[in-house]
Amino acid sequence: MIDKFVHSVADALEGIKDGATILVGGFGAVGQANHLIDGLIDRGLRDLTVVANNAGYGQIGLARLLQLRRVRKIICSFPRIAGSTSFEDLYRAGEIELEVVPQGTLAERLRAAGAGIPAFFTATAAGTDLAKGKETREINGRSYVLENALYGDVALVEAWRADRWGNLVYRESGRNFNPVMATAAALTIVQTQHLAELGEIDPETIVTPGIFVNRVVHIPYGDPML
Amino acid sequence: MIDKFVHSVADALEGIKDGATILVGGFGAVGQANHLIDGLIDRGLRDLTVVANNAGYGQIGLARLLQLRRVRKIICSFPRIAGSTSFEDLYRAGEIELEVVPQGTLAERLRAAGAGIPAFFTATAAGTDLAKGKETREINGRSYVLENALYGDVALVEAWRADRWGNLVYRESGRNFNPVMATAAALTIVQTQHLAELGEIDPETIVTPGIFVNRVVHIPYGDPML
Amino acid sequence: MKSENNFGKWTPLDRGGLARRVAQDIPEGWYVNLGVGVPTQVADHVPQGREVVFHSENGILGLGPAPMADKIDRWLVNAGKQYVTLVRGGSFFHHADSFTMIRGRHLDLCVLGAFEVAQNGDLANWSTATPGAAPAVGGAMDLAVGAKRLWVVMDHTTKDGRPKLLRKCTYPLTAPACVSRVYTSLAVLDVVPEGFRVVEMVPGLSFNELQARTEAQLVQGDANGGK
Amino acid sequence: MKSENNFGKWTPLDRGGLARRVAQDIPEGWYVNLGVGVPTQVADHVPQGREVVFHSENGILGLGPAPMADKIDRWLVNAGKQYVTLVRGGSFFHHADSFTMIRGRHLDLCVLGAFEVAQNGDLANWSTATPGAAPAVGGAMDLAVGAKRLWVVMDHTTKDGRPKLLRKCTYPLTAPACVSRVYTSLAVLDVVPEGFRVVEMVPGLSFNELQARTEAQLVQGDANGGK
Repeated sequence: MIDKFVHSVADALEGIKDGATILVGGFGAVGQANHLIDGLIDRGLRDLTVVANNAGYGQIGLARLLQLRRVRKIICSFPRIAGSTSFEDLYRAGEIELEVVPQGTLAERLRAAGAGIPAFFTATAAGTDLAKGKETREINGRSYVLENALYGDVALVEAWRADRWGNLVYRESGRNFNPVMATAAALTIVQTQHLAELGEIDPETIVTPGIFVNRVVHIPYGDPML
Repeated sequence: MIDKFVHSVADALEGIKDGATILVGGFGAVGQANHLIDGLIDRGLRDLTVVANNAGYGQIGLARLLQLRRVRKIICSFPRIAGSTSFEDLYRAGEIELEVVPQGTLAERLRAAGAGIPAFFTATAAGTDLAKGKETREINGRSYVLENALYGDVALVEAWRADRWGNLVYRESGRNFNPVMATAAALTIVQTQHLAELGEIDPETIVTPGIFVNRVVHIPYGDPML
Repeated sequence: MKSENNFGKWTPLDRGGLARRVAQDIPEGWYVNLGVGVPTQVADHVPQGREVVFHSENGILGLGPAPMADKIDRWLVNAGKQYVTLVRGGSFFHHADSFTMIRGRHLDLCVLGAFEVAQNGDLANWSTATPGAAPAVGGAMDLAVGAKRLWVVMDHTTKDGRPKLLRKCTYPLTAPACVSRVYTSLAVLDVVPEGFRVVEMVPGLSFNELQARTEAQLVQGDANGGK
Repeated sequence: MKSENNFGKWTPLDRGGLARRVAQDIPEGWYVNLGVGVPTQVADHVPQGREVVFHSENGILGLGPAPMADKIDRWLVNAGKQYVTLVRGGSFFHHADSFTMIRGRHLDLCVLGAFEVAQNGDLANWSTATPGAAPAVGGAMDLAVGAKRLWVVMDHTTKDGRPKLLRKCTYPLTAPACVSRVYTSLAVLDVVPEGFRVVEMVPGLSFNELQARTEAQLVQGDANGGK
């Protein structure tokens, strides 16, 4: 019997190593798997590369992971942290590397990794500082930048409901980067608010089919509090 | 009030011109907008380029459009027609141009058109006859082919349920190319089996948001019969 | 607030007035993405009964107004991380699909704020290149190249009176030649080959007064005195 | 059917036997795409209670067995356009997402038929390059490059006795160096640097007899007599 449920956050994170590239879903405080991020801290992991839209909020989750200096490099579109100066302090001190990627290019690079597309052209960032050093090409009279797929060793995903095959649905704007990141990592780990029996989620409405999911842990934490 | 419903197939197809590139959803006989294809015939359109996975089935829809010599070129992954020799006859007589595209590359080229990606690399077809004349590149030791976005002037989509904003859901394997093609054309026309009031389709389950849809016509024809 | 000058009296539009002015020009049926700040307020000023569909980068079509404090849904935020609502007909989707809508030219309009706009349509709205500050771009570059039309909403000059409509941007670009129209506190201007064409000015303001507050080349438009 | 030869008697596997043999080797939990023909039959031979998830190019995970004639759902066909069922836990998605699963290396296994397989793993299964016939590739090229493992199932030779395991394919390639294992009516063979390593042969068949029916270089494997 396929059963991707594990009993604890520690079990869910088993095998992740220092230096790993971790994809972290969420947009603002919504749909971010904070319990799994806390688990990375508890596991003592260091030297991580984190891919996320933002660099965390408040003093929890991703912001705390940064404060504890577990992150070598962050790849994100908007690193500012509301109610915390941890990222800015580290950045000014030269203690964290930052790769700023336009939000849509970030989403598409992750999607490309999941879809087996090693590189693609986009007009986003063409003619700007963020295209410096990148290959560009004129196609039908418009300028495009070549962007590479962005692969994760691990994806940390938050779902609203999951079954034992790892089929997932999300809640409202909690969906955001989660389904894309789920496809882009070698090991996809999910924290879910709710459990479903196999077959209980309508097959027409499954957003992330279980093929993209390796482990699921049940964390019924309630609503995002920020 | 936004209302994308039109009253007839003729209204739905208004403005389409000879020589247009028409994206036709469906896989086998399932999820193909045959009433809209018949409408193309009734409209007298000629010299069309058709993009579809197959070249039609039986003597109806796409197969009939071909038989009537309305199609100059077909772009598809698998042109064979069950129960009809119309495509093969035309092909052997040199009366139709064929571009064979691997099924996944076809889907991705359409998706790229919808997503504003003019070109992408894929391993599919690398080192085969279908890559002849195409740019190739080695990336991380593997060989890839550069493929271009495939745009439609018109997409003909079959949905299971639609509301007046053009939000769509599909039925089972009737989904196939339809949502991808809906994003890839300048004019997306839908035939739907069922109507929904605005707000009736759960916002978490909408597969094609109305932004991709221009016109919807209600054709409650029942089940695919082939 | 009335501003005085050598020639007469005129009132610049305040933030609400600017948002209202932009909202007037959005026709029914458009799909629109609104940037943070004044652009976000545009949604509140669309005339009742006119259906305009608002998009948010984080996977929402059909954004509705902010909820009452006791009706907040913590799972529903816009791209500015403010709580919002969903209208009937709205939908949720993931980030790659959301930027398919943006990059794939499916949005009829994007309205953004700006530091500077150049007369060829260049936009600078993401970075002031402050040394030591971490850059942060969000979805601005994708929106700038992707929407069918890009309108900018901003004050006509900086707080200390420097022009923001320039011959050439001084800050790092968000995208080259992407802006089609600018709504400032003083005027509505279209980007045309000769410079900014003045479509409309606040009452009492003259073309010369506007040009005096603008580094870029202005050209008189039909709607405001003709050429 | 017993076949005679100069050295003894042995029975090649028939189509059902071949499908059954492949099914044995698919462990629980794998995501598997099955090509048309004998590969499709593999699903019917997975041992009861072993959960294997079958994928179809046209947007289905969790393909179940063919329905009874009176239970046919005309909206549910597989990539071969045959009516199928959906198991509990199955899901539907569109073609681009379906090929994300394929191209993105999410499938553990793809099982395809073939005209020819070369000893370096080259696969030819989509075209016999017949003059005048329209080419048709379907999803074969995507599956060949995308799945984590590609197994081929086929007769060991053509109907008129010509070998299908070759030093070099003669038909147009589906993909170079993509096959990892071949199940033929006579043997199971792995693609290794030296050629095809014989993992298993039908009872009564000798290595030399197998080599006599094979153009490619065979090497003896541990599982069948050792090196």
